[in-house]
Amino acid sequence: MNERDNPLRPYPGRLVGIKNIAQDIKLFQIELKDGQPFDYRPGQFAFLSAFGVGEAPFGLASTAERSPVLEFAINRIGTVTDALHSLEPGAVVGVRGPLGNWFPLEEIKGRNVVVLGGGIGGAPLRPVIHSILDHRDDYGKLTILWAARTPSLLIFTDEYEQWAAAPDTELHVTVDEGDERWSGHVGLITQLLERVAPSPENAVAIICGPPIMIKFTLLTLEKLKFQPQQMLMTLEAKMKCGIGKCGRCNMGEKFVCVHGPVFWYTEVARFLESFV
Amino acid sequence: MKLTSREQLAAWLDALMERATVIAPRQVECGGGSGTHLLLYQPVASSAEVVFDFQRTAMSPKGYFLPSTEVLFEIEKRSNEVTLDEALPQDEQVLFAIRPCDARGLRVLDALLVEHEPADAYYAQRRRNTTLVGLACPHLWPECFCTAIGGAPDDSADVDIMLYEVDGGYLVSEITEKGTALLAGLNAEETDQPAPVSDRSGPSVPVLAPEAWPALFNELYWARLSDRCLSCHACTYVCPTCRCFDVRDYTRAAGPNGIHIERLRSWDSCMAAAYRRIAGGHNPRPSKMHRLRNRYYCKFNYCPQDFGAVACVGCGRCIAVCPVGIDITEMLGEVAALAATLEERGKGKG
Amino acid sequence: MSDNFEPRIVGFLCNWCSYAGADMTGTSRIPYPPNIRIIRVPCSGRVDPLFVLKAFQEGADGVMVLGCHPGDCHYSEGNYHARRRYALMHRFLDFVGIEADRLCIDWVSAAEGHRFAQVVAQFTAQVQPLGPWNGLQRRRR
Amino acid sequence: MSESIQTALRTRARELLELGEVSCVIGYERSPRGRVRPAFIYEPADADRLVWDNTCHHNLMVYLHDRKTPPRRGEEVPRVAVVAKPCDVRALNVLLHEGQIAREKVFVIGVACAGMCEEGTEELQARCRRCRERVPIFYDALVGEPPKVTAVDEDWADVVELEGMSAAERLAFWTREFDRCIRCYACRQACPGCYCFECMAEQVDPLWVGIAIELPEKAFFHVMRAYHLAGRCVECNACELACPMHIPLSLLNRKIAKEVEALFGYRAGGDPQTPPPLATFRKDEELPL
Repeated sequence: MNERDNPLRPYPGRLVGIKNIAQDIKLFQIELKDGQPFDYRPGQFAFLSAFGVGEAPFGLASTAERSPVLEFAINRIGTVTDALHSLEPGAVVGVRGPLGNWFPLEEIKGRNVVVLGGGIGGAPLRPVIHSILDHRDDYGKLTILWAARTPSLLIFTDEYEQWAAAPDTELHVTVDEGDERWSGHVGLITQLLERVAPSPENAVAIICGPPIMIKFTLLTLEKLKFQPQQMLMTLEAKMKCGIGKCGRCNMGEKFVCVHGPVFWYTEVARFLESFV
Repeated sequence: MKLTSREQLAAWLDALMERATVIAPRQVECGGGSGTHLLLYQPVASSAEVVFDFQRTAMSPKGYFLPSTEVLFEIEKRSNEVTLDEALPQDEQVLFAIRPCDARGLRVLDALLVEHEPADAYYAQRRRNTTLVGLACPHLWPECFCTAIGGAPDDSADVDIMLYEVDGGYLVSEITEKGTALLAGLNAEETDQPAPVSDRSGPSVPVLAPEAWPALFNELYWARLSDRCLSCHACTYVCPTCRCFDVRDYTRAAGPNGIHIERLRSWDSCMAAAYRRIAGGHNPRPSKMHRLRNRYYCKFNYCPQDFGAVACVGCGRCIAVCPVGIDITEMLGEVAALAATLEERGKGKG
Repeated sequence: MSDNFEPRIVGFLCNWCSYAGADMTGTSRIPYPPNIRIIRVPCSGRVDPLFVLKAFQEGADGVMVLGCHPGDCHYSEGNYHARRRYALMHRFLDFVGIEADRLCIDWVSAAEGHRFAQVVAQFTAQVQPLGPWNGLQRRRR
Repeated sequence: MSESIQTALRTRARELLELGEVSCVIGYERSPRGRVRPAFIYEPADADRLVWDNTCHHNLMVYLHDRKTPPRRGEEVPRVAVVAKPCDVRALNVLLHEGQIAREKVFVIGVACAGMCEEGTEELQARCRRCRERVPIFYDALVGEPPKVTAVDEDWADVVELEGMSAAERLAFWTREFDRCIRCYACRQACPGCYCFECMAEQVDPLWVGIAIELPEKAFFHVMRAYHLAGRCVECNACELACPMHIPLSLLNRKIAKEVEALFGYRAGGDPQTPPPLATFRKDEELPL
């Protein structure tokens, strides 16, 4: 049987780099072995296997345009992520994907983009930011609102300078709780959002974060007069297969793995089941 | 159509066992001689073990296509090298005396696991490797409601061979080429005798159309219905169409040359409290109301939308197995009544 | 059972007594059967019956739980709990077919190097004739 | 007798709901197929759905776990009434001792019980033939008169029979029985004593049991579950009655009950004060090890 015919088969990838990017969060850089094709777009995800423990889905944090190396920002929170965190560069992991849909970046060309990332939820938004920065003229104003519970949990801090320096781009960072070295904004992302108050005019908001953050960010965006058809989000769910079989990630009749993970608010609002 | 006797059928089965695994209804003794028995589809070594006269087995035969536990991959890991072997099933199987409802259950699973791409390689392979020998029910048994859900006790649409019990033996109908090929060696005579028509009378169970379900989603009814639910997995495990699974790795052996790992897939159940709980603790389906409602919506609303088929075949097993008397036919009746009430109320307002 | 069968024994040893006792056995160069694989635990009271059953399922032919003599627990009462637990576990495991002789709970202090060697030797000799434990395990495919 | 109990139950339930004493009465009703099943009565008018007969075997205490937290945050935990046989009340005692249930949140409608019958027969269940406690140890209201039933002596015959086998025979017996298990957890879910937020059988970190539905996992689950109920199991047999694969789970529980009685002179659920034997000890006790 052709190997490609087994959608549950992971492909070996080598960890070529591991960076500590925040407390208990590492950036894993993976090179697929044997030149396996892996064509993906911002917003898609893949399953990573820590052989001996199992596999779990993670949003891709890189863009194919910038590098052939796949990047994943992973928070150590469960058994699989624990095992991944214990690996050293050179180790082999399994990669299965790309899976799911992607952000309609073509569709939103010419519009202002507001990116709202909460905690590890910022990971799948990084390719959005990178894509916009790499095609800066194709989009209007880029406003990035970036949040974490504490300063030590902020991800991709080494890129903030570069993001903020890009033309027509604003970066606003907040933490729920500061520390002695933190001089930036303290407060929830919703408070930051109210303060920054990006205009809904010709804009699209893209959100990712914990369910509770998405819920309240949507409410705040509505207050700012964003319409449901201007709000995009990427959702997280427990998954075992990523191909609509295992039955675990449904929200009503929609599977986060195949119908998502990227959804317009107009779609989410029609879900029978709440995502929170 | 062919006519054969039970003895001839048994001889054919015995010959078949030489070259394929034959799975058939078998009586299993429980409790070490306490006198209770269970009827289960199991591999048989001789036709003497096969139970020909039965109502329904305790478990559906889905486990021979989507096993309760199977090895997806055998993995060898040596320092920084990993090799993966697919453990695809190779054995030829014959499923003897499958009931029309269970065969229809496989059609539902096919829609989900094969026709909805990408196909599940393991399930698809087992389906290809298996020949289904159907056995018509003369009528509906207690708890059965196949006719209410589009099936029939003598529906031959989903089997390769159909058997009908008649005076003097069985009528054998070849449905597919695969079935014809399997029948080689069966001692039978050609006959003009038509297949007997089973008695289709059964309970009248109104099944609400898929599009009518969403309006009922937030009704208090679901909380009341699930009050008595224990959140066990029995209904989902006996169900011929439930297919939820879990995947995990097991390290089986470690030696100087590396470790041997198996990636296992096992049945899982949407009734489990932790089914949707994500790492970090968030659970979008926290109560048994959420879970039981999801199960029924999955069957009657989600699956029809996603895979084009109601994921219930009316086999009645979930009714028979539920330790606290939750009854899917009763639910269907109440849901239909509820929908009618809501519609009335809507009209009143309009 | 063949005479050259060497049982695999898992020993859960309390950090404060029997583990130190085993150390004493070693430093005193007292020979004892190499069959035991030692797992250090903070107290015999920490040894969940889960550990014992898990050990049997992962290939142990015998399991020892060694704690401080009653009255000497570092945490004052852990071994009293262990005593009740294993008095019962013993009989229960036997009931499901894991012979009572495959499980032992005993007390060895930090000073009892000789006693440790003796207890291990005795238990090894007790398990040896029972042969390998391979019940309730996975069928080979 | 059953009928007068049934009438009294309905009256009491109606009263409790009318007076607003409780939000719900948990009892038994007859399903459209004629079998008795747990019922949840919220309206006085529905009290007549309640039934009582010798098939009301479910231990309804299991449902009290669903009512330990308020329906919405900040609200008070609603009080419920529950129909309880003497064995069920023993289970409640275990839960009270373990701080699971607040006594004032439960109105116990105790029922004097003549015993439950085996499915589809008029023959008393074995546990009911042995029962010496025809009236619950405590209750808020009692329904029925103590029945005149002579209990047979406890001789542990079922357990002794298995004890008489060789270890190899017992192993073969349990291998056969556990092998049928499908890990549906009906036994655990039906058991009032099994209320862990995360059962060791489903725990992933550390992974004690794992997801496989195979003999080692099945055996591990049943052996450990029975052990976790040591000194806590009241022999209501809800587990065995719920088992779709007819595994004689009562044998496991009764073996432990027998040993617990022999070793510690203790019987589960006798009162809400005495700690179960594995939660306590006596310094001077001599235990065979």
